[in-house]
Amino acid sequence: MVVVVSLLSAITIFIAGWINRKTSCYISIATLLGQFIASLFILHHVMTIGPIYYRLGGWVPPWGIEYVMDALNAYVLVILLFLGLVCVIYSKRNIEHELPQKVVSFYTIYQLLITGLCGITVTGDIFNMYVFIEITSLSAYALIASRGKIALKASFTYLVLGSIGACFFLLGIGFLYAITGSLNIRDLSLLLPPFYGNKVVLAAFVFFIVGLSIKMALFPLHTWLPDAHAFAPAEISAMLSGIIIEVATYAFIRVAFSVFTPRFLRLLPVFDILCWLGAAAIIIGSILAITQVNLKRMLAYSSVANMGYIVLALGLSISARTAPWGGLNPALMHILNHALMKGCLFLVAGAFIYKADLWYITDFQGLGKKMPYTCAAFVIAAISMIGVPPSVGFASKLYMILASIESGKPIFVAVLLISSLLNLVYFWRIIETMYMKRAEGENHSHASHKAHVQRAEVPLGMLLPIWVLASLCIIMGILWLANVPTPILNQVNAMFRLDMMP
Amino acid sequence: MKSLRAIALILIILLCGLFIYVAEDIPVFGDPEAPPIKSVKLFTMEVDQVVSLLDQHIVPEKLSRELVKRGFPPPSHIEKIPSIDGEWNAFIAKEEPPYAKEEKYYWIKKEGNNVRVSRYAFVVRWIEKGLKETAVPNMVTYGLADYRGYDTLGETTVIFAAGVSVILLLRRRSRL
Amino acid sequence: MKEKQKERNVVVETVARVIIPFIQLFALYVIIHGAGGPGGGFQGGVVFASAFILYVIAFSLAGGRERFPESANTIFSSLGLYIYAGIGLLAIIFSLGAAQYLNYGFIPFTSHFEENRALGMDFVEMGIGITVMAITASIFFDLAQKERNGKEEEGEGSRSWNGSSQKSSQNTTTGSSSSS
Amino acid sequence: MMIGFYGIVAKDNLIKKIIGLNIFQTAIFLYFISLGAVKGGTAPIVDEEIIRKGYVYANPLPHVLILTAIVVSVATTAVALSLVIRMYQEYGTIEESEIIEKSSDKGMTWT
Amino acid sequence: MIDIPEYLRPVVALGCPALGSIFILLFGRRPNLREGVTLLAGLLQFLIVFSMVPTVMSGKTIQSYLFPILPGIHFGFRVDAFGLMFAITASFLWILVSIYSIGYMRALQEHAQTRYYFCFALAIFGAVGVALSGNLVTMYIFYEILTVSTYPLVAHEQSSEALFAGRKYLAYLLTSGVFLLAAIVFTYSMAETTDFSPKGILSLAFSSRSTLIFLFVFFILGFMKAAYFPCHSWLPTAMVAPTPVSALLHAVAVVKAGVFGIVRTVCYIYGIDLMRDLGLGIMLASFAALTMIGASLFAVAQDNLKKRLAYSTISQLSFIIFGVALLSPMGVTGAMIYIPFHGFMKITLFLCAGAILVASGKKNISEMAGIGRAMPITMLAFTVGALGMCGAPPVAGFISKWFLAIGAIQSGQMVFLALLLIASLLDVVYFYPIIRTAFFEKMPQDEVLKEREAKVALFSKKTEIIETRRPLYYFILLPIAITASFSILFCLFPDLFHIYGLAQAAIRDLFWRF
Repeated sequence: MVVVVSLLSAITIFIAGWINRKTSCYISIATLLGQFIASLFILHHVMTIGPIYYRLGGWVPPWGIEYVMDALNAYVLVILLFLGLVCVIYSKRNIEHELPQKVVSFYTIYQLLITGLCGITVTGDIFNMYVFIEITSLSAYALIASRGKIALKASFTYLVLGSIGACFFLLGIGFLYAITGSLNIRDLSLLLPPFYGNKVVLAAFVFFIVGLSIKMALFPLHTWLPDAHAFAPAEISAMLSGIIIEVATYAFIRVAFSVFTPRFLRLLPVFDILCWLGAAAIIIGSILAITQVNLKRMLAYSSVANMGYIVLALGLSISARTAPWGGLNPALMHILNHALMKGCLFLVAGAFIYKADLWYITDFQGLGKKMPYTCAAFVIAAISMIGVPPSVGFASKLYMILASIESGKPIFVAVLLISSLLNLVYFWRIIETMYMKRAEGENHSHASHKAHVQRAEVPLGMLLPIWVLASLCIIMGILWLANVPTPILNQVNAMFRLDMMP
Repeated sequence: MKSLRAIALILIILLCGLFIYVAEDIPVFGDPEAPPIKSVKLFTMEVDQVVSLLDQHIVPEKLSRELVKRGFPPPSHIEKIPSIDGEWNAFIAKEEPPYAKEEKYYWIKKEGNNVRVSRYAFVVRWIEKGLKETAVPNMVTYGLADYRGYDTLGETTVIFAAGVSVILLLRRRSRL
Repeated sequence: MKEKQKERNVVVETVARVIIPFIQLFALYVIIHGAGGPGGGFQGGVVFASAFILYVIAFSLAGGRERFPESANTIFSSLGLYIYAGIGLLAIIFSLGAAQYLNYGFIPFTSHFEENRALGMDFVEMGIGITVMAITASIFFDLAQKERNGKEEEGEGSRSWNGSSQKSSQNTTTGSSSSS
Repeated sequence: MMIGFYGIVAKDNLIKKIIGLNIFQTAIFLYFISLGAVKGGTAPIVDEEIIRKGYVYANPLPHVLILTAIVVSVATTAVALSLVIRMYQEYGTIEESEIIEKSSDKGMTWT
Repeated sequence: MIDIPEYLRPVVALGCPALGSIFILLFGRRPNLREGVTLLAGLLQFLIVFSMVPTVMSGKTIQSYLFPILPGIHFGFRVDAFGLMFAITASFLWILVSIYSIGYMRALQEHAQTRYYFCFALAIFGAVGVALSGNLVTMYIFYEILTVSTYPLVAHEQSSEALFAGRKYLAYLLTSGVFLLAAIVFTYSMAETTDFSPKGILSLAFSSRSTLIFLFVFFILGFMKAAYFPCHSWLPTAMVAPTPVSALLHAVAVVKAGVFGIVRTVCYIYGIDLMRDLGLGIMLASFAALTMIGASLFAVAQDNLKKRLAYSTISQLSFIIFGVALLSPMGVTGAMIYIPFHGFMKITLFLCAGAILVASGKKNISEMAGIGRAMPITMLAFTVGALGMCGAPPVAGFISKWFLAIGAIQSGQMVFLALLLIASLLDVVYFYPIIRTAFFEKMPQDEVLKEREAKVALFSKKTEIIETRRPLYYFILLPIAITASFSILFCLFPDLFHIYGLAQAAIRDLFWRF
């Protein structure tokens, strides 16, 4: 049942690979749909019955590899497949427009990407996780570079940094293996406790942290991110920012909380450092975003800032323990929220490029009339980035603030609030340009409604995903406030013994 | 460039320092007792009546309690390792058709006046039973393709991905 | 064909013509023998691909292309993965879902469970071999093609071959006929 | 390993960066293999009289892992090389700094 | 509609503008339908809100909690007398303002009217939500909705000036929103709840005096919508908006929401006693007094009519804050009833200003010589409003100021009484010139000529009385007349719409021991 998920995609790749170009897109859409539904089932199963263990090749761990599906996996898996589905629907038109003669290989690699992500998510074996991280990164490099020109440079930077990160990860695995002689995550978490304080284990932890921080573009190591985000095709930017770094974050959580238990983390000041890094990422990311003139670059920096949010929430997660906002809740919430918001924003940016090849913020004058629906979606997403209720951004902001108050670090409250103001600055600039500013030609009298502006809206195939995401930004926000999905998160926390006192 | 060089050097020095720091805890090169090859130590418990129970191949209550407390499966029965005194193998029950219903899992050794309980590295099973279980003499092969078959699938996928990426990047006017 | 015609190196061509079939045979041997002794899918695949590379170096890229056309390349590369994943699925199918993915033991090649495993592994190795071979070859071809468009490029070992000469690529059918 | 790392960070030439990367990875592979080594161990291929002679086998697991890892690194290298080739076509150089300045004066003000 | 179960009524009441806004979007292409929807929604909302009066009058509160947000915090509504008062005012004035804006927008042929009506409905949604919400978090949500939805209204003109105004508006208000959020969160972490209760939820038990005072400052900063000194400057800048918007902003929705929030904080979060203990009342009162005087002085200096009205609003608002800060039953009563009264009077004034702008295209007071003869009804209404502002009988302002004065006496600080009187005097000072110019000044010759040209330009038919020339103008005159007459009626029968009764009920809750 679990294997269905990552296997389906693995099979589809090849079909998509050498059936002729038209069908490939539909095949991948169909697969992703299937996977998405399957993942929903998994989530339900996990929530109702309990975690799933699947032994590949029928070998009992630790002798063989196994899948472990608990609440955390299932949750991330659902997000991942959902955004993947949305993006692939979107890419139908966009890819035919951007790289016409590469369609099939594009979808092939796209499916490979999804496979890798699913693999990272479901696997219960740390080396297997490494392999899948590599699959993901490889396909990501290729996809980023697929637009040629400066994207190549960006992709190369990403490749070098990413490989270093992966190497560190591998080294960490090596250290752990040298100490425990095991690779299975659950097994490691059982075997490690006697070795806490062992230097090799500490070093391994450091290597894991650094390697994954590169992958998830944590602040001082974020240098690859802006270019890569800015020059990839739109849906790839959305995937990158919405999913790939999020899944890296998932791996981070998995390593930090499953391999090394919170007990170990409490021995080290690591998570306080994480808090500060996160805060720095938030502030600096936002400020850099304000300085950008290129929309996608700005969004990229803002996702640096958002990774800062997530990391900050992670850092708070072991100290805040009260029911709805304690533990990992804010981090996991923001993983989903950021996926929704940033996915929507990047898709919209892609729509602008698709329609009018607009890159600069200054070119957007009067877009609000030309592409009303797209811009409306943009406004919704931007508002929820700023964190105006009742949007997703508000929910996570509120929870993080509560968490940081409870863990007795009110300085981060200030950071969060300031950052929301910075978001306001750099998003409102755009909205204003889109709606309020007049294009140069028309004069200030009420010309704009007399001079009938012709609509130049993007095709439905691209509009639909954008709107699905945009509306989810609000709906999920209300759901979060209504505490609908929190049982999942609470189960995660219970799993990691970050148990809460309600 | 200069600045980059400087940064690189600093990083390298840091890494070197880390390795030197680590070096003393890494198992010795080629040590046949090292965790990856032989077994990883779990805990020690003092010899009271444990040894006698072990000698009678009875699972001591204390032992299984300790194990369960640490989240490990309790042993199903104990065997004395022939020809060595003061060493026992503890077996655990497992459901893994069609193989043996139980698996050699713990390695109990008497050291002075306390007993060292440790978990066999899983390679041990590969080495000892691999041929019987897979009828393939080459350990690396059956390790690669059977015990960790999924890794291998993943890696095949990796190289496939590389190929397609190269096609995507370099090939013009192709069917793909 | 802009670049200068290098004179054909007789030694290289003859040696290549002789050696290529053996390389390929050896590659097959490595793949099959992977179960018994040192060897396996990857090694075999790479060796096999090296046969093509040698061919291209010795003769011409165009010749190599028509020895191993793109379509075949694609099909092979996916075929290998198909075999692998398919074997994995077969396990589930034959055991009616009782067994897990990649549990070769349940595929009734023979009566013995372990034998099944061994065979399954061999097939898998073969799949790996095919994929690796095809992919390596195609990567090489692509990298090489770019270079033939007049770009010199460091770091890539295969810089020294001459432009395509029809005659050589015609009378080398004996060369790699045994490969197919 | 240090050399490789230095290469990655400090070198200007992209190909040299790639070489540095490979060195880096290879160092890690070596480390893994060294984990697998056993004093007086033989190649991990089951054979009766080896057992009778009382030899021990080298640890096969790191070999398995490293086979995988090697393939991964090969794949990475391939992609990196193809990237470099494309960049060479675009800019006619593979020196990073030159690429950067060319891309900036190539009218891509939006970078 | 009457048989809606009570606990659902707030939801339905909020549903009206929400649905209305959606329909407005849908019917964007067909103006009549669009505006019909607006009116209909307004009417429904008013009726529903009004239907809640009897229950509340009988002293109990309608509570409807939808779902929990955090432990101890539900997303829900709690309709008590005070909130209901504000809700009635808002929903009733919404109807009038939308009637008015039909005339106004069409007369000036404004652009993007759909967006206008849409945002208008949303703003009302926010305002009524603020009025009915049962705890700080819910209130905060609606508060932010209000802020964001009014931005397009302020920047409606889309001139660079309007954009600047909008930016300023947004900057001020969202910053304050941040403070508010911080304050709310701290309150929650102290008191474990944020539900409004007549006795207040905070107490010295939770933390030290200094903390509470600090928190109070945060709250006050958070309700920057109330436009007190020195955070007032967004308000006059926002005057570039079309007149109905300024009317909405200054009379009904935004500033009132701010003041409302302050009252809520003072009475329902801190509670009268705590305020007394902390001595915050004096602080707030002096603060408000400063604003009253200062704003009036500013107002005298303004020549642009709307700007002057804006400053007058600032000073009047701080009358309300002042009244609450007195912490005496009468003072609070005065403050509470001043919210609707000031709403009606100020909206009259703004609508008049708008009417003048529409009819004669004049913005500055100095140009308005003799306008009173040109537009008698409008200027009459204006006079009524102005009198009300100055607190002269028989207009509603009188009552509230009366109560305020008594409250000041009750609280026993004669200084405040003096301040109050000075402020009212200043009101006279800055309103009198307008009226004098309008009625008793001969319009100079060239002025007449320009007037003619204007008329010719406007209606191609020169006449004396320009305000009834076009049927469209009746849309404008009607609301003006209504509001003016109401602001007189309120003085004669304060219990109209049960306003006074509601205030009494609220007071009974607050000062239950009296």
